Amino acid sequence: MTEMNLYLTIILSPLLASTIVGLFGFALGKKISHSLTILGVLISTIGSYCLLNKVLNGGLTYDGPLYTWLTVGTQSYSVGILVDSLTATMLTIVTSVSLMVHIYTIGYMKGEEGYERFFSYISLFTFMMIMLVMANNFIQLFFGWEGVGLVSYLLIGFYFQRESATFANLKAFLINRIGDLGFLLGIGLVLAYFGTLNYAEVFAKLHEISGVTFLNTGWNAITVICLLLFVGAMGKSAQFPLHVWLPDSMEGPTPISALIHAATMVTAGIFMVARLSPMYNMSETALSFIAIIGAINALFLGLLGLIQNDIKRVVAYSTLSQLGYMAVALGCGAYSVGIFHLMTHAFFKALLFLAAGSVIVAMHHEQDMRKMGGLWKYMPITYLVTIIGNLALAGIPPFAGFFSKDMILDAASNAHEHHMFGSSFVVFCVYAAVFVTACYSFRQLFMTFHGKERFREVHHDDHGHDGHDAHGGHGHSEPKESPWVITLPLVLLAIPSVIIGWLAFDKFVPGEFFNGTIYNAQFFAEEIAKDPIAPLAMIMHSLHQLPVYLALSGIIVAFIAHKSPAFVAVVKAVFKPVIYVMERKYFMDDLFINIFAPIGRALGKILWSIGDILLIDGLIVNGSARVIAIFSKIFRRAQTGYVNSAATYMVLGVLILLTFCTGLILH
Amino acid sequence: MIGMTHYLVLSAILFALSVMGIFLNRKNVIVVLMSIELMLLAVNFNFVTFSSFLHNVAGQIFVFFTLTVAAAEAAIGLAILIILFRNLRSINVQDMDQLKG
Amino acid sequence: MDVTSVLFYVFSAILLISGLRVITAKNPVHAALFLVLAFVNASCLWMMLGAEFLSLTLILVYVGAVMVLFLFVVMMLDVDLEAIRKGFWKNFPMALVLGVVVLIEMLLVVLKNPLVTMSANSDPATNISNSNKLGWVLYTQYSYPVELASMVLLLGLVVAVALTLRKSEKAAKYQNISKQVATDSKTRFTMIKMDAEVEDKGEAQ
Amino acid sequence: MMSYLLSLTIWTPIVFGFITLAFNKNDCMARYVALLGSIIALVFSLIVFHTFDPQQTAMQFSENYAWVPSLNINYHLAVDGISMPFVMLNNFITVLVVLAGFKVIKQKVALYNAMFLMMTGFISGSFCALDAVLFYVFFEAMLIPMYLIIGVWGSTNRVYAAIKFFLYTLIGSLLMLVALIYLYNQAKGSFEIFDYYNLPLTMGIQILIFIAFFLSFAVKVPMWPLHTWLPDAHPEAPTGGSMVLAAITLKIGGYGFLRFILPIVPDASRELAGVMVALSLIAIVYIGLVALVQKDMKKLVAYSSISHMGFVTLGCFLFVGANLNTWALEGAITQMISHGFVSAAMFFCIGVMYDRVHSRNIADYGGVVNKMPVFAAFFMLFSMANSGLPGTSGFVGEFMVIMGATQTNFIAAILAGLTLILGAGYTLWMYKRVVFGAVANSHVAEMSDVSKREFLILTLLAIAVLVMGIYPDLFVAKMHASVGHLINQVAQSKI
Repeated sequence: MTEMNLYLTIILSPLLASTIVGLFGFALGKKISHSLTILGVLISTIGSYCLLNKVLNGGLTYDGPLYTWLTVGTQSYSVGILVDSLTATMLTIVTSVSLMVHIYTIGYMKGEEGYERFFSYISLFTFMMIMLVMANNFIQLFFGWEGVGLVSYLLIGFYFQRESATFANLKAFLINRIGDLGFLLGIGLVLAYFGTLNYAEVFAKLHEISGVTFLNTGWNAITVICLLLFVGAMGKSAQFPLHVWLPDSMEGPTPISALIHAATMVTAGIFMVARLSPMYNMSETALSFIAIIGAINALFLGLLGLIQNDIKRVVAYSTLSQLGYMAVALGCGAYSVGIFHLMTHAFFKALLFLAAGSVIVAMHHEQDMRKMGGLWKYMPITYLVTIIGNLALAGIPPFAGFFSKDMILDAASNAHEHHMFGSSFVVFCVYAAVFVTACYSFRQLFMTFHGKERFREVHHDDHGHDGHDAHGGHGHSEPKESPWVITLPLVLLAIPSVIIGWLAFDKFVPGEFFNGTIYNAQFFAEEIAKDPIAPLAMIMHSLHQLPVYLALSGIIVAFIAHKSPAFVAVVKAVFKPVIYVMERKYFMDDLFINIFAPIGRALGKILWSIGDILLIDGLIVNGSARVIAIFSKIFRRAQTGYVNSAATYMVLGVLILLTFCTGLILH
Repeated sequence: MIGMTHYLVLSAILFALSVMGIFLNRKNVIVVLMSIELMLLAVNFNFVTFSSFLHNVAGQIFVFFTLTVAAAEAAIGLAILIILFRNLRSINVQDMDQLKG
Repeated sequence: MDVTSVLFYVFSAILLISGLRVITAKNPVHAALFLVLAFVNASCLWMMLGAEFLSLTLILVYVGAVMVLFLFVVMMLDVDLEAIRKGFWKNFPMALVLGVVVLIEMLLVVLKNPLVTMSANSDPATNISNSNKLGWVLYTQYSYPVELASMVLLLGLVVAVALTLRKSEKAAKYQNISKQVATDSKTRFTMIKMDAEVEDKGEAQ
Repeated sequence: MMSYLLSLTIWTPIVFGFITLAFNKNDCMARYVALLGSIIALVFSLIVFHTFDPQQTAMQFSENYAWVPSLNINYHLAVDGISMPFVMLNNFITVLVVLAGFKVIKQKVALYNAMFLMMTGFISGSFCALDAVLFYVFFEAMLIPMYLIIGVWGSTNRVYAAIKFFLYTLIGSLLMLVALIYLYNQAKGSFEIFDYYNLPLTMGIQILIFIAFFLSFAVKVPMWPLHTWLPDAHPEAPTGGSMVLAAITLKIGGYGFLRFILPIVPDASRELAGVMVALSLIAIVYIGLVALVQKDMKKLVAYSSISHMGFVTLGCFLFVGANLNTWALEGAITQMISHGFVSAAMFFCIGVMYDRVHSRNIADYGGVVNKMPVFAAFFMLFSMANSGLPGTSGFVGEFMVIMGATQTNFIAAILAGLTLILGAGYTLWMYKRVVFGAVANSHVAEMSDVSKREFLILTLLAIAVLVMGIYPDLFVAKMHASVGHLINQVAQSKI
């Protein structure tokens, strides 16, 4: 069983490294700690590539149990491994990005407290993500799902002394939990209707269940299951309205923003829907719902990226928007395209985050773009990779993002042709979002790397913004290009950001690679089969299509805004109310923080003080005690304490008894 | 001829007397104790009477045990009385109200 | 009216009169003595009923032991007689009513009970003495209860001693036997050297 | 020896308790003797766990001797897959409790340890007893040590708490005695619990018996609205007392539902299942919300215990037609075991902090992680287990019950699922306020990280929590046969 060994190596080496470093990191020291974890992930990465190779060339698939996790009644539920093309793809993405981030972290976290802890966490994260990806059943999926959530929680709160960080991680965890509630109920319904939690067994039974209605509601059971599962995905993949945690999660160190909150964890929801594509195909309602939610994400949350000044938050909102694109792809039945975009996005978004991190390091942990500018001459490599990343993000051919995004637009139009519910809205949103994406990404580029060198201005009031007072004294030194441990991963990520779209297009879009794994919706598969398209032809074709020009105009608008503040002022004046709403993030934060949370606390207080203390304890428990006390106060008067009154009562008792006897005898 | 009734009436009168004794001497513990002894005597009288007239020896056995208990009771009761007097300098029942509720 | 009847009425009259005196006597000592008299008469009546063993026991235990105990206690305690007699006449009506009610009810029971009207028939085995009969039953059928009764008596003894013993108080005088036994000549006789006393004439008077 | 194994498990700690009492002048010896006794008892219970045959539906390790022949009361002990895990859990926790009191308890050391050892014996006894009177005796006997533990070693308001605890539980159990005597007469003079299983009873009688048993066990669990003694008892009890109270004594309530109520009055259980489910859901949601606003850490964890025990009662009463749901029922038992580990761990963590700062108020803490990083890591693990993270034991039971609920009653599943949010909310919010942040005050600044002894206890608990999360089948596999038997039993109507 050499394959089994391979799987286990991939899974366990990050876990082992993480456990050793987590338990003994303080004794091992920084060097050994980071070497160990990098080694663990490197082994895992190499294993993933081997696996990908075998899947690509040998058509390897595997679906089997590892050990019995639980038996209930007569059925057993095992922890198992599922290997197919989707697993291999995801594994490759996860381990490669993770490896890059590991290396990058050496430079980024240099000299920070909790260095070993950080490495232990990200290795643990890699393990959890691998578990999630390789799961062959819902329980294990949920294990990985919550596991990555845990590590995300730990890492967002990495700077635990900062109030904002601990607030953000709690918020992230709780909002994810809302999603998980749906997810868990979805799993429950799967179990209830299918009697199993194994993917393969569930898929095999799909047709039996397809006509079943849910309870007495008249809804289709599969629709309900799909929607509930997608609620979980909404939490994890930050879909509207459960997206509010993602921008705040930028409180964590940048490497994890790249790894967790851009490339891998947030795409778990997308992965899950793609994994369950046979089930989702059976419910058009669920697909429409996914597409609409995705469209809202793509456009409206992308818009928020336009008004952010924090360099990481711009990227965070762009992540939200891109996740929306992926959801749209799923909703339009083009699961393989969704995964395609997931992959290209993983590379270029990790690149953008890490580049932003590189800038942040150079600026001594300053994240406000208004205090940057003109950095291109100091940080040429970072500058270059940022341009690449942004071009890919904006969808300019022939960068990676172009292919995936263009296919999503096609899929949306295709769905519109097939009269999917809400598809006109979806199409409008995804096209508009192309413009918006280009606009905010290049706004970020211009603000950071071009224009006046604003970092030379003194900002005494902002010292210790990060809790990194140690760096405060270097405010005026020249920004330098980052060390090789930072730039190497940047360059390594820039390469796939350019070429991966081209390379993988054939595999992903017609979807043969995913045969037997992902089942694109009928209408999309037919459309693709009707006229297969090659990458080069696609670029040519795109030159007389709308999206590229939308993107270009977005870049131009960003350039104009950069050059002429007057233009910005006019726009701001015209759209004042809109911008206010956007600054409040569509009031979604207020909804959770100022409405839901206080209602919960108020309810708790009321139930506690009125229900528990007043009614149950005061009225019933101590109330009955008090009633007894009142009665005893009355009865104690009879208790004079004198022997003779006792004797009197006794004699009276004797008299009564005697009378009774007399009566009995006289009768 | 003296029958069973005579004895029973006698013991009834004795019992009534001792009940009266308890109420008359509300303050004197010693006399109260003596009244109780008298009461026991009345009860024993009944036992002996029945035993003798019904030819059942069990009644006399019972008296035997009653006497035993009464003796022990008298000893302990008087001991308590002595301690009480030592502490209160009185045998007035009215002074013993520690158990007042 | 035969001799037994006469004896019965005499004894019972004395019994009732002495009983009455017990509850009405001003002096507790008198009350105790009347109680003795009552017990003696009761014992005589029991003898008439053929319960010789119990009647003698009554004299031995009550007159000999319990009543002596009562007398001891009464005489030992320094009782204020006047204070104790207070409220005697105040309680009298209530006591009378109670006593009469009790009496009437009891008499009703006694006189109306068919069992009670049964006349005494002669004992089929008269040649066995009362003590003999009691002894047989006590030490065969009732041997465990007899053991228990002895324990009760022992308990009464121990408790009475334990309650009244005052070892800790300074005023109490008691012997320490082991200390007395363990003496020898040295502890009994100690030589003490003293300065000769000189009379101080100036301070005499 | 094998045939006396249960007696050994029960009586070893009790005997050692008396031996410990003899060392009331020598605190050090008293501690070690108590530790030895608890470890021996644990070894016996581990032997039981190991040699237990999971395939058998019959009771195992049976011992049956006449105790009071005139009333037909027997000393009858045996375990099945439902009770056996609790015996082990009980002895495991006691070892930790004795260790936990090693340095902390300085007054009346011998008495303290003796009380815990005796309580362990009594609790094991009530899990093993198959004679109703024997059960009742053990069931009541364990109140006494706990009453003393709260009343003697508790904090300021201990007397109120101890009396409240005692009266609450006593009043409940008296009604159970009435029910038992009724059953004794019905069963023609038998106190054998299994004789009651086949006793035909009318619905009216069943409901009365149900109520009598319910009051007794629901107070123990505790179910809403009979829960208010718990949030008073926990904060006043010493750390060890809280650990035992939450980890084990509450489980007797749940065990009672399984051993008495469901099989003896199945028809009434079916009839009243709706009420029970409603009460359980109230416990989960209402108490979850109440826990959110607690200012006292121990109160918070006490409320969270009530909320978690709501899953147990929920799992016990999810019927499909006449049948109980296997997922839910096994989930309920698993949840009890898991909660035993997790709540003990949570209370121990709070105890560790209390020993250093002498406050239970959340507001008196902040930034503990700066001073106690190792402790913070453990506390994080247990907090996560308390909020039901997969991979920890806390997840398994809740997951199984929710799975069972979705199969039977979807609304119940949604409400029960709210605990995902509420549980995480109150636990992690407390964690955030206590552990995260900058060092809040001078007391926190003086805190030192865990000692070796505390580290050992935390490690043992962490292993238990993780093993049960990663490989729950170790425990669950032992109960299938018994649970299946119980379900068949309950499925038969007795009217």
